[in-house]
Amino acid sequence: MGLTNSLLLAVLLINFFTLGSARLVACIRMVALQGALLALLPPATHGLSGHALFLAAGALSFKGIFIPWLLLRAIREVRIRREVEPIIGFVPTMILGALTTAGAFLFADFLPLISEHHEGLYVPAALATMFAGFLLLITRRKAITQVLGYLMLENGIFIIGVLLSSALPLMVEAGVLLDLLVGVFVMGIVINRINREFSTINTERLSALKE
Amino acid sequence: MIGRLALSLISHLILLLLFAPLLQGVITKTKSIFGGRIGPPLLQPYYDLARLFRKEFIFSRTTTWVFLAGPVVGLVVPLLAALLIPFGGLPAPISFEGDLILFIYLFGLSRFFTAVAALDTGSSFEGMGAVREVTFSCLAEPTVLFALLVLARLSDGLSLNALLGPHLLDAWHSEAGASLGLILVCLFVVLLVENSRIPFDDPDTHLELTMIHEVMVLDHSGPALGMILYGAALKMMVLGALLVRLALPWQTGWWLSDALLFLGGLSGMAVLIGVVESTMARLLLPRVPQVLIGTSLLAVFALVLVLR
Amino acid sequence: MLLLLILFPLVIAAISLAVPWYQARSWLLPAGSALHLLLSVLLAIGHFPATGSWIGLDALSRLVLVVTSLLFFGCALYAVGYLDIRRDRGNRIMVPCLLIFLSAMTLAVSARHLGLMWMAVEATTISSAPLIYFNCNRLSIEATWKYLLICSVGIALAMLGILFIAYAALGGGSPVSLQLDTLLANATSLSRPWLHAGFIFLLVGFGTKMGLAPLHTWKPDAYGEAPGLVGALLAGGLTSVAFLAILRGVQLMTAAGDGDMARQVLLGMGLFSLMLAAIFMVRQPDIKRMLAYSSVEHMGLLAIGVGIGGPATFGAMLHLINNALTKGGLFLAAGNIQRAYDSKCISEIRGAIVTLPISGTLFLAGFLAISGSPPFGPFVSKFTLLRGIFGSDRLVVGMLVLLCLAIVFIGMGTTVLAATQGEPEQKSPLFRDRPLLYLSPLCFILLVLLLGVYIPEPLQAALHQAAALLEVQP
Amino acid sequence: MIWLVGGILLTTLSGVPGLFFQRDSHGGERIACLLTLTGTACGLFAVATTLISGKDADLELPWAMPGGTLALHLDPIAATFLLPLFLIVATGVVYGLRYWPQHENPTNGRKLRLFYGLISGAMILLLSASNGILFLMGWEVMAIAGFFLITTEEHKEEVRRAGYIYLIATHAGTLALFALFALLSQASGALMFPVAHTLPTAGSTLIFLLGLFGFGMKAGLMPLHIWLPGAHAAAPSHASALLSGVMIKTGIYGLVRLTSLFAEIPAWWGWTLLLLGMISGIMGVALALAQHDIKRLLAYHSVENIGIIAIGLGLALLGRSYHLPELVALGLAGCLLHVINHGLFKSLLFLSAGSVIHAVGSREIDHFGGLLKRQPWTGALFLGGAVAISALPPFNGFISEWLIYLGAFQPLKHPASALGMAVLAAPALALIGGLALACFVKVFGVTFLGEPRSKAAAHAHEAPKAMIAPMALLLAACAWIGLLPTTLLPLLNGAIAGWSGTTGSAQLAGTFAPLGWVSLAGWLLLTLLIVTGFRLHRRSRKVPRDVATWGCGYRFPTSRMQYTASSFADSLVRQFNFGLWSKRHGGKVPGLFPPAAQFSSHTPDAVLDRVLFPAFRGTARLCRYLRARIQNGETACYLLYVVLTVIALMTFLTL
Repeated sequence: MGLTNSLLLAVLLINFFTLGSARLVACIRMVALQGALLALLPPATHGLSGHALFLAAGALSFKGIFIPWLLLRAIREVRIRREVEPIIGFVPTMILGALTTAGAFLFADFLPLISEHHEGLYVPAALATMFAGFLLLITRRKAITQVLGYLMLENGIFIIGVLLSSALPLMVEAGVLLDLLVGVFVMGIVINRINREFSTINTERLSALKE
Repeated sequence: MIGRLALSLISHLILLLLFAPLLQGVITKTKSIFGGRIGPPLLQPYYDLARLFRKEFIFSRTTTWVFLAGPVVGLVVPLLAALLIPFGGLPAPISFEGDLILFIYLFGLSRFFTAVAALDTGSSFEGMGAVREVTFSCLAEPTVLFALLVLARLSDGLSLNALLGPHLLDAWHSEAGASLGLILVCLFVVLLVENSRIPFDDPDTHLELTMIHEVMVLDHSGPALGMILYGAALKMMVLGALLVRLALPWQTGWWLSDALLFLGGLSGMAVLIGVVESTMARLLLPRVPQVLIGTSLLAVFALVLVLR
Repeated sequence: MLLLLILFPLVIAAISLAVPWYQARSWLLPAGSALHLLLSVLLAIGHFPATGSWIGLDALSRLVLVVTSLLFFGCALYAVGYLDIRRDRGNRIMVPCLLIFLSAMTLAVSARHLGLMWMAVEATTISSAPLIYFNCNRLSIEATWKYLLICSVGIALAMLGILFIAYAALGGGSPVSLQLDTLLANATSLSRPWLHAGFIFLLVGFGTKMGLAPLHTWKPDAYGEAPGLVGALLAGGLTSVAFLAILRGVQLMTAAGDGDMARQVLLGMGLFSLMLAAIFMVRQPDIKRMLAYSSVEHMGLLAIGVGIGGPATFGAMLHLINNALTKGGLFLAAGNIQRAYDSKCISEIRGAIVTLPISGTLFLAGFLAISGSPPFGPFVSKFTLLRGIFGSDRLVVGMLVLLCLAIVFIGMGTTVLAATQGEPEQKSPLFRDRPLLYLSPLCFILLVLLLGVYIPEPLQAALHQAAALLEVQP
Repeated sequence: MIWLVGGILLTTLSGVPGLFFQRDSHGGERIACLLTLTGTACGLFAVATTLISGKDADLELPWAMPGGTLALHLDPIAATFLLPLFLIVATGVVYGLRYWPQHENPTNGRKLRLFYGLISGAMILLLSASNGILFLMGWEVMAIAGFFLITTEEHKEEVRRAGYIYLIATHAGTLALFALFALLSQASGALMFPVAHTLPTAGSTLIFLLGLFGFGMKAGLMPLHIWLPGAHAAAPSHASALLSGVMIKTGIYGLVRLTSLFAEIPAWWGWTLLLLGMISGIMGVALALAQHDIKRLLAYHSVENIGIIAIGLGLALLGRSYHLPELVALGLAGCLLHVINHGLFKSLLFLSAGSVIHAVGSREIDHFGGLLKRQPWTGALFLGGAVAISALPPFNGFISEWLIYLGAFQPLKHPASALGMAVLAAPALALIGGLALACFVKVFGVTFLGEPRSKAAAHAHEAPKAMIAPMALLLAACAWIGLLPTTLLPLLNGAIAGWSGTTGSAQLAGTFAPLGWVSLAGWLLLTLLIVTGFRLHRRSRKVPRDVATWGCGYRFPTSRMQYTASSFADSLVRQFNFGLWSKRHGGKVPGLFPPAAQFSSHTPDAVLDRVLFPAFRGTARLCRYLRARIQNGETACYLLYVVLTVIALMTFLTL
């Protein structure tokens, strides 16, 4: 139990680092790190079974390596500016992050874990990570930061998935499919940025369609 | 039954047809006396009518058959209306529940055709007269209805015979007397309006711009004009009958005495009109609607008194 | 058999990639979807057994399957004509994507397993993204981006909801399975807090896909920028599929004895959708965005119908069919109008009835139909819905719904009448009605008209069965 | 009943064959005319046999529709509305053959006929339906067909606007009816109309208010009349006749039918209708007086007459609340008879106005003038209609108003109750009558009399016989009811018996409503008029009409010096300015040697232009503001909504 909880605490800390970071590359690395840490979670929870190891490997390769690599490549190739452009400042974002984390802990009391998982920080950590992901989605302007937020949201869901990984083998792997979507996003941006037709248009904003 | 009906019909018509023009004479005479003149003889209206009926027609080339419909309706309507209203103590020959509405709407019909006939000439002056006529009458109409409601409240039927029955004498002495007094005043005002008398209209004026009724018939001539004048006289007598019966609700039961009382009352009314015409000035035209609305309010007050 | 229904569109999609002729590739669409329609009707009337633990059909899914298939067939026919005049864009992406989309929708409808259903819904998102991006311009990429991002967030939340439901089973000590029948059978023993939270996330997740306010925000952009036939498929087909997914949650909650809570939440969201749609329809200058908000409105009505329960559920089921078909007709007609004027804004569109006698008339008729005017089908379903609302003594809800419907009518009427009536400014339109492009909307509107005066007994029975599924108490 | 179904089908589909004919061929219109005539004849036959048999006729067929059956029911109440419908539809369709011929209107002729048939059939259907869904279907098909009739000439901006307002108003009304029937079906347990006089009063408040709104909107009760003036003015004249003569009466039918279902009537229902009726009547006619567009003017008169009808219905309702059978009988008979009468004379007026418009090419009264010489038949028929609508004897309008007057006098017999206030209906009616008279003097005088006011009017031609004959038929019907009202007694008595229920019904033939006497007075009046008129005519026949009108000393009068519609109405309109807010332009004559001056007045609709439009504009602005804020294009913001939804729902869950 000690290992899982310290892992989850680390995940929570990374949330704050990501929320507070002003550099895009740092953000991506943080999220990659979070994914890598989460890859440790299945073995930590269920012991070193083959299934857990497979899940860990999948998470590590997708969350920890492949998608961050795609994102970094996108930044490089499309020459996206390296700064995070916040809609609201970093400090307020972090305060909001703290508040939502507190809210996650409060709400987690309403969702009782079974005795097997008792005393784990699974639910609050999952909710807090999700909310942190949402905060990234909501408070950052660039499409690429929104992808990061989405990744973080997924990391939160993954934590819950880990709880069920032994009971529902197929389901959690399916969750990893979500990552595929992210790949599609990134590719979409990359392909279109490369397309000359769009070279003059600010796809970082994407807010022309409105009432 | 039939005989009595016929008798009543004939006596009504005789009284009406013979006596109506005389009222005009009485009014003119009263006014002359007030003006310090001898004035035309009492029977002058008859002479006028006789002369007009002998004259020939002149028609404007603008006019159509509608132009002649005015005089026709103007004459027929008072004739028919007279059959619905009791002449003093003499009950109306035709009487049924709700005939009072017919009575009012018959005059509406005559107003419609008089106004339309005036418009038929295409003259702006006659158009002006038509406007004033319909405007003032339509403002006077609610007053009549309020008065009739008061009368209907006091009686137990909805025919003019029942409304103007012998119970009026008791009503004058009861609490409702005040209401009756009020509606008497109101109806007198309506009578003046409907018959185009001072202070609402001046039948003897010579300036077309200030006329109402007279200007509408400017283009009529000969027998048509005669019919109009005769119709106007009949109308005054018929409306006057309502007023006289209300003011003098006595009834002897004898034909002759009732008829004399009625004629006396009518003459008195004519004198009163003459007095009013001699002592009052014409109202400004924009003031007329205000006076009429005021009269309606008086009538409402009377109604509230009896409904209480 | 059902598996075949899901797989063969994929096969045809593969074939279409291999076929070298443009027209032949286009015609693969109606051919495939006709077969699909035939098979799904046969399945729906019980010609083939279609039950199983992973995929199977019940009364609800039969209904949605046939409607979706029918709508797809119409759109496929339209697509042939459409792709013919859009040779500049090619059909190498459109055709296979449409077929994959069809397959994914079929899977989502027929899945008896929440996880499988979730995957299928996600597959619809991915396969429809290129369809929205069909026009390849600045606005369409933005619309696609928003569609993908918001729907993905939603789908992630739905995933969380499903996980919660699974955990509810774990917490309740029952066998952990996401198989619907098992869940329903053990519903009473599920752990309540997890179940409730799971339902909420499921609702928000699939609600995003369905377009309940305030989760609808991608709709106007996506519907507005996508070709008319894609809009028709999204508004009529995909929303119904997502609604079915939500209904699975409602079924579960009802079976667990917490149906009232689920219904309250649905009612609240439905009312909110209706009100928001009303606000957005007033003086809406863009005919396609207007249709998108109309879709939000009708999703709200569906949610309200299920939220009220009883006879209103029946009304909602009927409305699902009517809405799908009418929306299909409206979007296709709107697509034609947009083509003729090269604009979808009423500042440019005038006298569509004169320019496009058939499409313009269909657009007007579709407007009358969708706003609930007899003798069109939505009248019957809306009226049944309202009877349900008033029958359950919720006068305030009923009056609110009526008020919103009135505002929606005013707003929509302003736009539609401005577009269809009057004299067109340009004498020679860019585009004239052609049979392939008006046949499908015409058939949709006629079908809706038929449903307004005659609802066959088997259909009524099916609707009653579907509504009854939602009322199964513990 | 099979005849009625046949009639409905034939009428409804009458315009369909025309769709397959060439744009300029006569075939379509002739077939449509024939089908409609056959259809109405079938319907008339069905109604007549039902009335003669004295028993209500029923038809019930199964229908695959949730809660619906194809249930038709014919009783005297429905018959009262159906009979004028058949006549007006039939006359209108014949009139339309020459008024709106296909070859002159290739673009919209077919559309007009299609929807003319559709609206007629739908109205027959709804008047005979006894199932909620069937009624609503008929209702809405009628409403929408009405919309397409109004927008026949949709290339005109003004027409589109009128149609738009109509469509919105009617749909708002229909939505209220949705709720109404939903509530009714809940109260009675099924969508069939419940048996008359069985519904309890409990919980009926909302039902009545919804009915008042929904049906009142269609009927055009002030202040719900907003759609009416524009719509009637915009439609082709025979369509206007149908809309004004029949369609708005379906609103009254709805109210009559609705109130017949309840066992007891709360007194405030009657008071409400009475009050609304008085407002509609007085304001309607005052607004009419202020209009100078002949069809708009006639449309406002519809508001006025609906007011009169509502007064009658209000009195009848009061009679039921206070258990006064005479009041019920007089009020309802007046109401229903006025429904018939208004249908007849208003159609007549619209048709004759149509032939004037057809001849002159304008709707402005001030462009007409002197038409009686050029259109003697049209003019005479219009005059008949004008006399009838002004409720003057011996035409039919007088009879129905007379019944309502008698009803208004009834409360006087019951001193103790609060009912006394109801007598105010009588002076209100008198005022309405006076104003209507003034208005029709204006219309008839300015249109048909005097000298032509425009070149077009000077060269106007008489309408063809196919247009005159339908009008003559309508006038004959007006005169028939005016002179022989007793022939309608069985119909009215049947309707009263069917409506009044537990109050106990009084039959009209009684001493309190001696229609025979009125009839006699009418004949007497007619005879006297004819005799006098004939004598005068004989004496004046030879006189040449060769002098100019007396110009009061002015030497060169021109036709422009005639009284115009604006100046005619001015003195009366000024009295009602508190409610009309007329806009007056010019009219001031400055200085000793004044320059050219002119006067005109223009009266916008008090409710629509002064209240609703500003309110709508404000709402629209608010909506647009909210819209721009909510849907602001920022994906981040949209995702915020998702989070907020999750948080809100979770909060709901934990609370």
